[in-house]
Amino acid sequence: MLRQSGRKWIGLLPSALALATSSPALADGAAYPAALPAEPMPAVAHLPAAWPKSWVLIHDFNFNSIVDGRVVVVDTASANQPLKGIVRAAQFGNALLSVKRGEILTAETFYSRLTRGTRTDAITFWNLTDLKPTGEVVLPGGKRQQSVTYPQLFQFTNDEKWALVANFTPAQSVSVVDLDGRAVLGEIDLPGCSQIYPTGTRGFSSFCADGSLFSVALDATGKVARSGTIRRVQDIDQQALFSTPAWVGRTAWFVGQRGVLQGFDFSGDLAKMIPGAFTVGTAAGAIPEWRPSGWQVINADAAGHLYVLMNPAGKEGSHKDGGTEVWVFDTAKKVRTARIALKAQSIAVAVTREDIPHLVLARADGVIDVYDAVSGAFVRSLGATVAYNPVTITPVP
Amino acid sequence: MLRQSGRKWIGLLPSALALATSSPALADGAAYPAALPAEPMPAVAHLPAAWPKSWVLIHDFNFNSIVDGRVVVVDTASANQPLKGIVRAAQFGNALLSVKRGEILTAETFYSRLTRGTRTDAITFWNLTDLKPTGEVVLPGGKRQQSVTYPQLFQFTNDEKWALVANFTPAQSVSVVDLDGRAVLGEIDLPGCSQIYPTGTRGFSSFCADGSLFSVALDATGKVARSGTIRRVQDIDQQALFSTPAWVGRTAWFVGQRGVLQGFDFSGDLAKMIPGAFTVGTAAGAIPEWRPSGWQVINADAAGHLYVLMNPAGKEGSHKDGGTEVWVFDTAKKVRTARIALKAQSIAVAVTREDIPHLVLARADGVIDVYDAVSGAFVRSLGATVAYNPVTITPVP
Amino acid sequence: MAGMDTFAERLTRTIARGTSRRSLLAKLGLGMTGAAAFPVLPVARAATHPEGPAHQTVTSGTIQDPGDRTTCDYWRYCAIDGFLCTCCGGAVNQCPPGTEMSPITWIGTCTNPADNRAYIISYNDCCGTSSCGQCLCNRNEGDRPQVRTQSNNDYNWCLGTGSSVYNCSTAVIVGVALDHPR
Amino acid sequence: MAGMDTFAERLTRTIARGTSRRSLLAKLGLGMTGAAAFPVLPVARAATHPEGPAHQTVTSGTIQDPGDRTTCDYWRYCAIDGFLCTCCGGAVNQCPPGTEMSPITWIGTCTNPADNRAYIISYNDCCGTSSCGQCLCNRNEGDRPQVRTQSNNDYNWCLGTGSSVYNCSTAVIVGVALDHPR
Repeated sequence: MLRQSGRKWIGLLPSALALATSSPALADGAAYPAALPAEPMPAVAHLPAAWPKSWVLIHDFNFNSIVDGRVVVVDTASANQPLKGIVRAAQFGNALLSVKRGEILTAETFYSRLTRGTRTDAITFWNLTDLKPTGEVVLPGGKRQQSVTYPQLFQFTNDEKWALVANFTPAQSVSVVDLDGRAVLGEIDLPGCSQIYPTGTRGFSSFCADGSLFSVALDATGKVARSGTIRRVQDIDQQALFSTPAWVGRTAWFVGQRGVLQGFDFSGDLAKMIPGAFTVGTAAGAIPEWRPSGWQVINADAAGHLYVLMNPAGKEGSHKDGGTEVWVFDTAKKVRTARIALKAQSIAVAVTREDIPHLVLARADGVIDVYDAVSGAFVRSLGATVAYNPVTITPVP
Repeated sequence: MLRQSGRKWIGLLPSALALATSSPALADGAAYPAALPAEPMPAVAHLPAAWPKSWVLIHDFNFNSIVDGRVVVVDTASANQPLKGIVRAAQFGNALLSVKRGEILTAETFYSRLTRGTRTDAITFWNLTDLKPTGEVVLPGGKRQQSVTYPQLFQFTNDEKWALVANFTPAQSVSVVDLDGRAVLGEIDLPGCSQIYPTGTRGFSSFCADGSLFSVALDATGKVARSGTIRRVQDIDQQALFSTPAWVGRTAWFVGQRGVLQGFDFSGDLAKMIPGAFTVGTAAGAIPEWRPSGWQVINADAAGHLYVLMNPAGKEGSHKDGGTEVWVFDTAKKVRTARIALKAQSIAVAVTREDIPHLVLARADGVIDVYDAVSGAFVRSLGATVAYNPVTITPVP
Repeated sequence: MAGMDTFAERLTRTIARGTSRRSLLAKLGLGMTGAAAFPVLPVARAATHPEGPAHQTVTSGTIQDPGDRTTCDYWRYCAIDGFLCTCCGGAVNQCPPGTEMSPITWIGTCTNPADNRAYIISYNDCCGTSSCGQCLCNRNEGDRPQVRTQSNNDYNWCLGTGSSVYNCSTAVIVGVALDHPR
Repeated sequence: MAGMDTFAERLTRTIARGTSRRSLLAKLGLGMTGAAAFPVLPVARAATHPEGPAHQTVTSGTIQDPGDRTTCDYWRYCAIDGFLCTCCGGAVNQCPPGTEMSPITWIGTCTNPADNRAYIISYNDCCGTSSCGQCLCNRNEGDRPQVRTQSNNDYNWCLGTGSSVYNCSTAVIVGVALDHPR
């Protein structure tokens, strides 16, 4: 019924074979006497052992398939090939970058049938040079906290030999994990307190619902050696501190929803509040007022300047909308030193550790923009080419 | 340092409690003397035992997270709430709808760590009324064929008591599964042949790479009872048949890449070619010519008319671009009876079994459009509100 | 006050429903904790599919509950964060088929513009099916950082359910906080 | 002919690399089978993120291999189907870090507009990491239905790899089919 060629096809593309057996001729005269060479395979790109300072990790929350969250390795200096690789961060996963360990760690949740079945929480270790997994530690109890990405749900302590994992069932606790021993050492109950700020040699602090800050020092086996509380470190009703701070060494600078800037010293066994809070101040052009706004709303450069995403339409409920300017602060002089106008509303800010530092901004539309951190000049846009929903940015230290 | 309210917050939202203890008054005079009533919970929507004929299953391939593919239940008669529910179809999954069984079946692949680890292939059973899983059959060997969604990779036979699953490693075979017994009966080797067309009482046919059609009749234990081959049923070079046909009872109508229409009778133990192929014909307005194009490119209504997606820029390589018109054919008279102009290039076409049948078109931009199948008049658009990447459409039979 | 009675009554019933949850709450010393859904960010108000037409209107059918339940501006959504179940096979107060409604959740207070009452809204998540992907919405009136558990909408509240996989969020009236808040 | 020799030599080496694959091929009676990647559909040529600027140009640096490797129009992509590895941390002929290149794949024939030669292109998939999501591209010159296995690009060719999860597709030159096909 149908036309039938009758030709046997075995092996290669018949058309290629047919062509190959006809008489070849030089292409376009003598312009290209030699053909392009065959290329080696298999071939998989590797990353440098020491990642350039222009590189950052960007967390891609992937709203449309949260089970398939990921972290992407991005070269902010590359306008045309910024995406260097993808590491899995499944189901509200968290990630840590350790140059010292030469690896990325992810804390994730899996179900045996994607959305149902047996739940497994685990930490996975990924090599920085090939982004391949080298092992895992299973976290018992199915209690790992799942939230929109907060860095403080998965943190190092004990000189990056241990990791701390936040749990929420909604009972709150922190699991202590020996990374090299691939073992869970124990669990610290944390009723009424949330998130993890590494503190001292071996320990952490957490903010509590009564406005206090609770610190725990751990012994060599991961048990509580000492603890302490500072009362009234924040007014959650009127001036709640954004959870994610800007780190300057072991000092963390927090910004409040109405613009207070407050430092905490986490270098000792127990956290200390740094005297001399100040505010982001005011400026013209706001309706009704400038307030910090975004997801990763504050960050710091190597010199300790603070960069805060600011929104001119500040009001109750505006604190996650994102900012149209970055304001820069000198924490020693307690003054604003610059205002940087952004090309578009942005929700996360970070500063690279390059010799000439750059601001990296994640926009609500997924675009990543790069600015000169000193002059504030726009440098380049990476486009929306690295992540579906970029929410946090971690520069190579 | 910070302002501190000092107020204890225990339990409910403090603001709500504070408000609730103040003196209430009638709202806006007597306009609304009673408040809106409290609503029951927990509350989960159920679906009718008999799904309306305006409903279809749409396969969402979810390119951006293929591991998280799904099938969506869609009411094409609802302009504002067409999405009725979502069923998992993970990692190049396939789905089957059975009104007789009262369930959807999915054939899927899972990894123990989402993207890595131990692979499990399984068939899962989902109730039509609550879309909850009732069980599964694990498919051994990790060989389930993964492709962009083709209905012919997962099919019923034996009066919907068995399912057939295509395997590809790239060795080709078909697994025979007893659905009620929740057991794999066996595996039929299928070297050089692909996809599954249910045939006779208990069996299937497949097209083979030499242009033939191979049929297998199975015995009551799932073993080969009888087989046969029809040679030269298609010219794969010049007039390859699109894999997915339009079913009219046990007759399947295929369209070729250059427009031939060829029927096969799959009602007997061995398939038969139906004499009298004809073509979609030609029409003005094409550069260079009209050809069938799309993903689910041909379908049929209850009366047996064929609907073919046609592209006016037909040429080698254009066969998946989608169509701008639907051409309608009467297979008895072998004539084109209508041309329906579409609002937008569409890649999948289906026809509902409503008293007044509707054409359902999936567009490349994810929008679902609905037309009157008889008049060709545009009826409504559902917008891009049901799936990320709709690729196939299955009407309620 | 009738509204408040209803709310208190429902709260009691809600807590009574889950034994394991009750013990958790006892441990926390809280009557009701947590957060509705999660997501965030200004993308929330953008269409997930910018190429296609937006969702068409879904209303209550009563003028005392005004507004389009497929849009982020609907009054009950004043503190929601996630995909709106109205667009996902459920309703403003119902989970889609195949999902399980989270037994406990975050409670917000939103003012109904029609009757000017402040209602207690429970933002129960629907769990066990992957991201709905339709009508992402985030509003943060009264939202506070995670330290105040019951006032933060970044948590995945698919807890106490068979699966913690998040599908969409509801906005259920559980009572009246105040008959005339303004 | 030199090009054809190279291709034949590579083909032999490629087949020799994998024992299990070899036995599969023997079973099939085929020298090399399969399909590059998969995806499909006209969305392929649309930006995955319509809101943002498109990818910026990536070129070979040699005028004998012209075109932007981040666009679907690049000459080597005449029969590709999937996310372009050039946009995913890899290159036109390299998989991204963390993935594994599929050991066997579909071979297409594309004409280089600069030197007017028809090259044999191997569309090896990169596997073990989820969908890259960047630069989705589908072209179907020479594509045939799945019945002709080695001429169909709808298969997921992440076979013989540790994981069948698909990330992106390469387009590797393995030889010359014809020096002057026109």
